[in-house]
Formats: sequence, structure tokens, C-alpha cells
Amino acid sequence: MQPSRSALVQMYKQMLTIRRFEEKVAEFLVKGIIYGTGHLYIGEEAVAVGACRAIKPDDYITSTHRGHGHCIAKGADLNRMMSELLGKATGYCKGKGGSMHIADVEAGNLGANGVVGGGIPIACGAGITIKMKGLKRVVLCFFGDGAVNQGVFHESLNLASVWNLPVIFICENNQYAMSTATRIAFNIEDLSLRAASYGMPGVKVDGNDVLRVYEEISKAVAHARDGKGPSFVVCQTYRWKGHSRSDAEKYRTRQEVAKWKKNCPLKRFGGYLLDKGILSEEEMGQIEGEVISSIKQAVDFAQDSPFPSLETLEEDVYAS
Amino acid sequence: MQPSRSALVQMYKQMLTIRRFEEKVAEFLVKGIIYGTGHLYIGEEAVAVGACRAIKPDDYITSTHRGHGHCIAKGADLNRMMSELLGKATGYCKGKGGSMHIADVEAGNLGANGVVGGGIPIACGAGITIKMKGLKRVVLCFFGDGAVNQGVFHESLNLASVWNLPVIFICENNQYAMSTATRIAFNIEDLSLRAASYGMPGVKVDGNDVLRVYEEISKAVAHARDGKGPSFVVCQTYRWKGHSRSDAEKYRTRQEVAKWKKNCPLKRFGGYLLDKGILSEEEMGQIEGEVISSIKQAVDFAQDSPFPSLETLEEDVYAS
Amino acid sequence: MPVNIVKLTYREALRRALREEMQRDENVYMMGEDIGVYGGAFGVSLGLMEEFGKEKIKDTPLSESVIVGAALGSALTGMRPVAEIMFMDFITIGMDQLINQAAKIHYMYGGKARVPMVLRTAGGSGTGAAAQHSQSLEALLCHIPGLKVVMPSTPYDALGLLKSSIRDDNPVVFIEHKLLYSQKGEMPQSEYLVSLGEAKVKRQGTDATIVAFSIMVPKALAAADKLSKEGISIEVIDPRTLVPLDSQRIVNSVKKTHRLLIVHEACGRGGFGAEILAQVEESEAFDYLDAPIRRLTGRNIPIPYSPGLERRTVPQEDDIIQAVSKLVVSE
Amino acid sequence: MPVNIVKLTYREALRRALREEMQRDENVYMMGEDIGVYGGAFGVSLGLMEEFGKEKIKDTPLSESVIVGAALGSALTGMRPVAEIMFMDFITIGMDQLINQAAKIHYMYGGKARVPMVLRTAGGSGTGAAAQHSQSLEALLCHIPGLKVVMPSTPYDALGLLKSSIRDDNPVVFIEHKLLYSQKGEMPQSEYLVSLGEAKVKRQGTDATIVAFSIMVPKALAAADKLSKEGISIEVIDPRTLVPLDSQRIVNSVKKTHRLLIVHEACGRGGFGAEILAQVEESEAFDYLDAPIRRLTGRNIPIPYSPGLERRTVPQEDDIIQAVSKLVVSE
Ligand SMILES: Cc1ncc(C[n+]2csc(CCOP(=O)(O)OP(=O)(O)O)c2C)c(N)n1
Ligand SMILES: Cc1ncc(C[n+]2csc(CCOP(=O)(O)OP(=O)(O)O)c2C)c(N)n1
Ligand SMILES: [Mg+2]
Ligand SMILES: [Mg+2]
Repeated sequence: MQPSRSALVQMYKQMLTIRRFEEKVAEFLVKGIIYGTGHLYIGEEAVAVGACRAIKPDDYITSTHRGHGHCIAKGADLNRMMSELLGKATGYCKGKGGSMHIADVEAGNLGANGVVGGGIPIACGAGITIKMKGLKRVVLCFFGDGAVNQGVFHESLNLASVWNLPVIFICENNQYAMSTATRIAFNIEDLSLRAASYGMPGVKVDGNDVLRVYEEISKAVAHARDGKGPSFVVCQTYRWKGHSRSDAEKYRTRQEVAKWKKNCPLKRFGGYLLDKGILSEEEMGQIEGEVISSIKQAVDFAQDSPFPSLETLEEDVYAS
Repeated sequence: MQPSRSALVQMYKQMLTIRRFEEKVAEFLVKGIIYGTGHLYIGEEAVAVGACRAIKPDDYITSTHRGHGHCIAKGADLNRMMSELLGKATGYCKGKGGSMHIADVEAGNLGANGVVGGGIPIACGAGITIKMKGLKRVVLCFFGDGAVNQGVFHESLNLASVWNLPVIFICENNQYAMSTATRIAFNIEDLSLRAASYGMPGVKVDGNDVLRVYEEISKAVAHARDGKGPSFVVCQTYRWKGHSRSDAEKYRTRQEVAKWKKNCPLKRFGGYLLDKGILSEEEMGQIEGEVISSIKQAVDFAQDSPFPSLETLEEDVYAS
Repeated sequence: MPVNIVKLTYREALRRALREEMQRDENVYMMGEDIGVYGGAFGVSLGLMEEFGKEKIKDTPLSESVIVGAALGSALTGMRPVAEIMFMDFITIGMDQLINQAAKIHYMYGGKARVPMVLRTAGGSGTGAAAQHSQSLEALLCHIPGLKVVMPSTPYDALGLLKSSIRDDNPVVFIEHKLLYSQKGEMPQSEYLVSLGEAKVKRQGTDATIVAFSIMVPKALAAADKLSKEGISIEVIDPRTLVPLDSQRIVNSVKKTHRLLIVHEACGRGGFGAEILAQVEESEAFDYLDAPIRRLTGRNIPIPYSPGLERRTVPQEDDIIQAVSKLVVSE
Repeated sequence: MPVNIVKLTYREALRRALREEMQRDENVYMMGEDIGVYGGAFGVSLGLMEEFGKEKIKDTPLSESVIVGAALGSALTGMRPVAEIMFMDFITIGMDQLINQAAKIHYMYGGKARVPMVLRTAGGSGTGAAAQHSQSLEALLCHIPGLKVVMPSTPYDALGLLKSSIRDDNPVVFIEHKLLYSQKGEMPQSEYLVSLGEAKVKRQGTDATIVAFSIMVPKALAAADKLSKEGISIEVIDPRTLVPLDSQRIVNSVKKTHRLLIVHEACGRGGFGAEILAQVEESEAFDYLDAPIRRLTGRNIPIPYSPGLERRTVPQEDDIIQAVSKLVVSE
């Protein structure tokens, strides 16, 4: 199950890209260069990267309001992402979507979603297409712990199970839905227990360990590709930053945040790669350089891009 | 836990009342005397009667589209029920509600519901009131197996659990939601498994055994009154008649129906009472007579009652 | 009846449309509660499961949110689902998926994705099903950019519009009326389509225009017949699709008749009649009006159960006659 | 500022109303997502949990359907909940409980039960939150008999109307606007109420009437100020509650000014502006109109993200000035 060396390096690079991309977004939010809201993925990189490494380019994902990480892990173009965040015409959605609606349906990214849980039934729909067209694809459906208490979570997991759809439901349990701790919103500790309600496999993994995530999702993907149906995988992780643009973070302690920061998925994986001799310090530095320059390029591209013209305002309401 | 003799007799009488009442409704539906639709409770009498016997008059229930049984078991007045079914001004809802909306909030019946699952969050709300006012009441929340796949089921059971609400969620698993067998709509056999998702007790009982229902609901009620929170009780039963007014019943076999009819909750309980010497054949006959005459009286009352006057049409849209 | 003309009920016409489209395009399929062996609550899909199999005619669990959401997800990835919500009242349960997702994806994604889905549902009162099974909620949908809204009044239109809806690349809400299912009507034996966005002049007239849709069309036509005996000549227009709305045909008619009555079953307050009224007011027809535009609509009350009350809640033929009579004398 | 007058933001005014009503009536309580320590997404309830405790200020799981449904269930049994849906867009998730249950129970039960609940929510665009976090969906609610719909435009009204809403025995949807939260305004220090169903003439004028609500009120007033410099005298009316609607005040104003412009942020098609237009058309004011009634509304598109686009999607001060200018010259 272990990925190849080059895959491991790729994963590291993706995780780092997400981290640095989000740091730039954070800066732009503070400076008002990014206008709307933004939900940062910092601290959760191992989930998107571990999961997306387990699928092929023509597989699908559905994403969330906290979607930049999924996007990058699914192979999105940073230039078009950053342009979208800056509301530019060259963005994935021509500036009409913004952070919460980045999508690239042709590349299998069925879209971020501003509605918590909103993408879950959509993932089922993609699963229906796969089955009806006899494709061998799968769908990775990402959502947060908060979404696990939405009605659509329930309806969707049940439907996926009774119709045996090739969907892997991935909960990113970062311990909070906005200010609401899972211990307040749930009367169970292990959210993966809920899989049993639908007669599907459920498992909880360390979501800060990219290889564990990769491994579990790979199993679930194989299961789905074999026609054995959906799975529910809960990845335990943590959101380092505030929920969105402004958040006084009164609902958690500094100590808690500090504890989780020590468990940094990026450092852990980097340390592992060094330990195993897969990457040297020097190579790592080189990767860091490449990542930073790709983000700089994205920023330049986005900042040089034009805003959408007002003529486009009423376009694309209806497809024809 | 065994009810007193008079309670047992009462229970038998209520079950018989439901049976005979519904037979009359069936006749009126066929004859067009009842105008709208109607969902008959025949075959499921033990659930409502066993459950409602476990609570006190000031406790609450929420009911369903198949609500006549709950109504009667909660002590409704047959005259006003039948009047409502006939759309008369003397009905529980002054003729404005009909079969699917009979309610008697003062008597603790928070209402039937035309929306499958619609009553489940309402039961949570009643639970909130009870807790906030420091009452010692409980809520029995009835719904069908179909409702267990609605999003509100999920959201409500979770809320009740995290807020420790005194609600007993009672699924009347009559094996079908309209034409949809539970084996098609679920990938689990025992629906009570779903309780685990919310960290609440769950149990499956023979819903055609009124004493077993009484016993399990009594336990759940005691649990709730003790401040220990909600439970989920699944009662296995069967709907004898078609789903509603017209139903070709192509989704099930005659043999299956016949098998369940042999397991008649009324006959079973009647047999038990005879066996134990609690009732004699003669007493039973007398009860039958009383029941029939109470229904005849209800029919007369309803038929003699006036239709609501057109002046009432626009009344009661807003409370003032 | 000419040989190439057939007579079908509205229900049968819908079924024929579904059958033809499923035969024509393998991406078309149906999903909904009890649409398989039961044939749907109103019998529209009766026999289709036997004909097309369970994969194409999918019985779902009782879960309206995921019915809408899964339909849209499969539409987004290449299928053309026809999903069914048994009673229109229950679209409220799938409302987020319909309004926030399906309707907006094409725009939010910068035009780079499509959601070619149809959501069929049965609206309207008249069956004694009371407040939660009798609503006409089209106004809620017409307000949402990205949705199309279709409300056929005849078997002919039902067939042609459903086929066009299935071929449309947008989410289309297709609203049938319970009391129309058994109505019969003629149509060609051969294939035909009715385009979305084309109103139909159902009856020519000169004294006043009635715009009516769904069940109100036959009622308006019956009223117009009676009125013609009193020498009042009524033009009846059925927009057939509310979004897109063929306002031009309505405007043209008003320019001719100088009087307009809008009739619908839904509650008047915030009903789509207000929008039609406003569009005519804002159009060049305003200068031609000889009397204020009038609406005749359902009352602003939930639908009551008792038959006498229920009947008085929504416009009936007599109400239309009265309203027109008032309109043609007013100045 | 007189001693008995205080200046508060819209946010603070709402908080004061909530505080006063919770102090006054022990049956009043709040529930919603992140309303406790977080104080709500827009800070309205900041500090209330500390003051009233967790039982009165209930943080819920992320479950909009049960938020609405549980609120109604507790209202039905004697409480007076004030539930919060963080963004108006998400009322679609609790729509069945709101529309099919809460709105209809009083009627369906023959008047024998009441649902005294308030559903607070934040609508509107202008924050770069895009299509799923920026809608103005009041039209969907105004169409449903049994609901009341309130949309305050000032801190004064926000306070007085929220208190009245909490004391009302019906389900009231109370729609706040994101861009108004930080607006300041004066109000008495002592307790006061603003009745539901009373429009307010925000500015007297003679040449034309603007009916505007929520965020469009300050925009209309600013436009009217500018127009007055050109000698155009505008009357601005804020209905404040859309249901019940104080049409009489609007009608009276139109009888005086002979011209009417209706301004709202929501999409025009099927927006509540159409209903206001229709009601005036149907009223005695029709005969006084010197020009057709005009609507100036949000475009019929989802709210786009990019700031330049977003701004052009909904009416701005300049658009109002233009629309009025056209209206007063037209005949
Ligand atoms: C249906 C809905 N309700 C509320 C919100 C507001 N909101 C946005 S993100 C969020 C918390 C989501 O928590 P979770 O699902 O755990 O994802 P996380 O933000 O932790 O990644 C909330 C309440 C929303 N966007 N959608
Ligand atoms: C939300 C909703 N969807 C669909 C329906 C139509 N309908 C009425 S009863 C029913 C089946 C309900 O099944 P179940 O919950 O098992 O109750 P039962 O009828 O078996 O007692 C359906 C689909 C409805 N009333 N509400
Ligand atoms: Mg979370
Ligand atoms: Mg059932």
C-alpha cells in the first residue's frame, strides 16, 4: 500500500503547497486583498492529500466551504484558484464563485460548497452516474464534523448504502464546527460509529498522518471499485486558524491549539521522509523554493488578471 | 410492570375501539362519505395502546398521517374525531384539518402530521418545554419506518440526545413505507441499531404484543422521567390494509399479509386475557357491544353535525 | 379523429413523454418514492419499471433532500435525471438542494457546468388532502434565478413540455396538477415538442384577456364559453411555462383587449400573478389598459380539509365569470 | 442628544430587545448555531449567554431543520423561542418545518393551538459571501399564509419590532440585513414597541413615493436627499413588516404623489415588489397614478462573488436616483 518514492515526494509537496497557499490567503484576508470570507485548511493538509492520492484523475471529489486543500490535492491550477479568490475573470468561476464555490467539473472537482453538508447528496449523484454508465470511478465526498449532524448526511449515506454507490464519505473531524465542539454537538465520541446505521464500513483514523489517511482511503476506494459500495472514514484533525475571517476563538484554549500544532501533519510527514531517507534537508529546501515560487506566480497571475467585465454579470444564469 | 386488571381491560377495549373505528373509516372511504384520504391503523393497534398506556394524561405525543390509533389511545373523543374525518364543524379542527391533522394540544396530542417525519422535531420542542419548565413529563414521538430515512429523524434524535430531552422515539415498523419495503430502503435489518449513532438506548420489540410494547415504553419513560434522556424503540408490526385510499398492493404477496393477519395483535391480547382469566368470553362480548355503540354514537354525532360555515374559512390563519 | 391523432389522459401523456425520452437517450432515468411497482402516487410511471427495469426507474427511500441532491449530482456528471417529489408540498424538504445548489451551480461555476435535471411534482388542491398536500408553491421557485418552471394544463402540453424539459440543460421544475391527471386530450401520434417559454392563446377574444395556468386553464375556458353566450368575448392565454415567461404574447393580447384578469390557484399574496401583473404594468400595454389589471387567486389561507371550504379557497368557474363580468364593465 | 435617548447600533438594538424580552418573560429563550460564546455569526447575542446562561441561550448542533422544528414544538407547548438561522439562505433547510408546520398549525388545528416563535436570520448581499450566503428570500415567506415577515431598516425599528415579534402569537420571520448591523441610530432609553403591520413614512415628499425596506431604506433616503437638491421631493415609506403589510399608508402616499417606485434587494422576478405593485394597482390609488408603477430590484441572477459584479447586482443609491428621475418625468 505504500506509495512510491515520487508519490511520497509529491504528497509532501502538495501538503506544503496547501500550507503556503493558505498562509498567503490568510495574509490577503487580513489586508483586504481578498474581499469575501475564507476558511483556511492549515493543520488539516494530510486529509486532502492522503485521500486524493488514493484516487485517479478521473475520479470525483465533492468539497466544502473549507475547500482550498481539496482543490490543490485534486490537482487544481493555483493561478486560477488565486484568481478566483481575488474575484478575477481568469478564476475557475470567472470570479462569480469565490472561495466557497471553486469547482472544476471536468477535472473531477464537483465543487466547494457554501452550505454545510450541501455536497453530500451531490456525491451520491455522481455515484449514480458512475454506476449507470458502468465506469470504474469513485467519489470522495469531503465534509466537516458539523455536517455529520445535517439531515442530508443521513439521507445520503443511507441512499449510498442501499444503492451500493461508489462513494467514500470522508469526515474531516477538526473538533469544531465554528465554535461548536464535537463534544457539544454529539453524544458519541467516535463519529465513525454512525456508519453502522447504514450498514456500511466505518473507521476513524489519525487525520494528521497522511500515510494512514492514504491507507484507509485506499482500502475504501478498492472496496468501492470492487462494487462493494460506500464507506465512511473519519479523519481526526484540527483547524489551526480561526473559523473564518473573524473569530475571537473564545471557545477553545491556547493550550489546546498549541498541543495540536505540535502534532503538525506537515512536520510529521517531513520528519518521516527525512528519517526514512526519502528526502534530504536539501531536497526539502528545494521543494519549499518551488512551492513558494508557484504561489508567487499564482499571486502575480491573479493580480495581473482583470476583474470580470460588467457584461458578464447576467451571463451564465441559464445554460443553453 | 404488569398493568392492573382494569388497565388491561381498558387496553383491550382501546385496541378494539381502534379496530372497529378504522373499519368504519374504511367503509366510509369506500362509500365516499369520507372525502379526503385516510391511512388505517388496523393491525398496528398494540403499538399505540401499549405505548400510551405507559404515560400519563399530561404527557405529550406527536403522531403521523396514520394517526387515528394514537389519537384514540391518547384518549380522544370519538365524536370529535369522526366529525373531523367527515369535515364537520364539531371536529377537533373544526373540519379544517381532516384525518392527517387531528390534534388536541391541551390534552397532550400535539397532532397528526401529513409530512412523513414532520412530527419528530416537534417532539424535541415539547421536550425542551418540559425541561425548561421543570415539568416531569415525557413525549412519545410516533413515526413510521419510512420516516427513519428522513433528515429530520437524524437531526432530532441527535438533538434530543445531546440535550438529554425526555422524548421516546417510537418507530412503528410496519415493513413498508407505501410500497417501499424496509429491505429496499435500509441496508440494516434492525432499525433500532440507529440509536447508537446518537448515543441513546435502542431496542426492537414485537409490536404486535401490547404488553411487550407497554413494558419497553414504560422503561424508556422511566428513564426519561429520571432525567436520563431519550430512547429509540422500534416496534415490529404490519399494516393490514392498503397504504391509503387506493392501493393495488402489488408490492407484497397475499401470503405475507395472511401470515401477519394470523399474528393479529387484538386476537393475541384477547386470547391472553381469556387464558389468564382476566376477561370472560361474555365480558368480551359486552366490551365489543360498548365499543360498537360508542362508534355508532360517534358516527351519528358526526353525521348530525353541520359542515363548517363559509364564514369560518378565513378565520384562524393568524392567532391574535 | 384523424388516424395520426391519439387521445390520451394527462397521466398517459406524461408517461408517453417519459417513455419516449428514455428510449431516445440512455442518460435519461427516473428516481423517486414509489415510482416503480406502485407507479407513483398518481400512476404516472405505472408500467415503466417493468419496461425499463429497476436501474432506470429507481425507487428511493423516503428522503426528499437526497432525491433532489442526487439528481443534481448525477446531472452534473452527465445524466439527465427525472426526479419525482410526490407532492409539491415536499419540495420544501429538498429546497436547499434545489434553490441553493441546482439553481445556482451553472452561474456559481462561471458557466462551466450544467445541471440538466427535471423535478416532477404534483401540486394543487381539490382532493381533500388538506393543508400539507394541496399547495401550489410555484411562486417560490419562479423567484429563484436558474430554475425553469413549467405548469402544463393539457395532455398535449404535458407531453411536449415534459420532453422539452428533459432535453433542457437547466434544472426544470415540472408541476403537474392532481385534478388534471385524468383529463383527456388529443395529440399527434408522431413525436412533437412544445418549447419552454411559449405561451399559447387557448381562445381568441376581444373584450378581455384572461391569463391562467394549470388547472385554471380549463376553468377559464369553461367560463369564457359561458360568457360568450352573454356576448362577452374573452381571450384566454396559458403561459405554460412561468419561467421563462412569454410576456410578449400576454402584452400583445392586452394591447388588443385592453383588459386583463390573471387567475391562479396559489395564494394571491406574493403569488406569480403579481409578477405577471407587474410585467404588464411595466410594459407598453400599460397605455392600452381601460381598467386596472385584476387578479383572481387562491385565498391567503392554508387549504382546509372540509370539501365545502376547500372548494371556496381557490377560484372556481363561477368566480372567474364574476371577476370578468366586473372587469368588462369597469373603466 | 436628550438624556432619555440612547444611540445604539442595529446589532446592539437587537441585543437589547432580546435581553429585555428574556428579562420580562421567562418563556422567552434563544436557540441557534454558535449563538452562545461566539455570540452569533454577526455578534448579535454576544454576552447573552454569560448573562442568561446556557439553558436560555442554547447552542445547537448544525441542524437547521430541527432548529426550526424544535422551536415550533416548544412554542406549541408554551415557550416563546427565538431561533436563529445564521444565513437566510439556510432557511431552505428548515423550510418544511417553517412552511408546512409552523405556518399552518394554527389553521389546521382549527385555531386551537398557537406557535409563538420568532425565526431571526440575516439576509442580503454586500459582504462578498457569494450566491449561497447573500440571498434575500423574503418573497418565499410572504407567500405563505400563517407567517409574519418583518424586515427592519433602523436600530429603532429593529428593537421595537423584535420585541413585538417575540410577543406575537404567530411564527414571525425576522430578517436582519448584514450591512445594517453596524449602523447606528437613536431610540428612547425607556421601553417601547413598534407594532407589526405599521408602515412608516421616513420622509415626506410630494413628487413621487418610494417604497423601500431593509437596506434599501437608507439608500432611498440618501437618494431622496440628493434629489431634493434638484428640486424633486420624494416621499419614502418603509413598510417595516411585509406581512402584515400596511398597504393603506402606501396607497395614501401614492394618492398624494401620483407616482410610485418600489425598491428592494431581492431578485425582481416574483419578488415582493410585484405584490406591492399589484396591491396598489388594485387599490383606489390606481386612479391617481400619473405614471406606471416602477420596480427597482435585484437582478434575476445569483449573487456573484467579485465585488464589482456583486455591487451591480442589487440597487445602489445612484440607481434609485436614476429610476426616480425617469419616473417623475414620465407621464
Ligand atoms: C447549512 C449551513 N449552516 C450554517 C452554515 C454556517 N457555517 C459555515 S461553516 C460552519 C461550521 C462547519 O463546521 P464543519 O462542518 O465541522 O466544518 P469546518 O468548518 O470545521 O471545516 C457553519 C456553521 C453554513 N454554511 N451552512
Ligand atoms: C415527506 C413526505 N414524503 C412523502 C409523503 C407521501 N407519503 C405519505 S405516507 C408515506 C409512507 C410513509 O411510510 P411510513 O413512515 O413507514 O409510515 P406508514 O405509512 O407505513 O405508517 C409516503 C411516502 C409524505 N406524506 N411526506
Ligand atoms: Mg469542523
Ligand atoms: Mg411503514
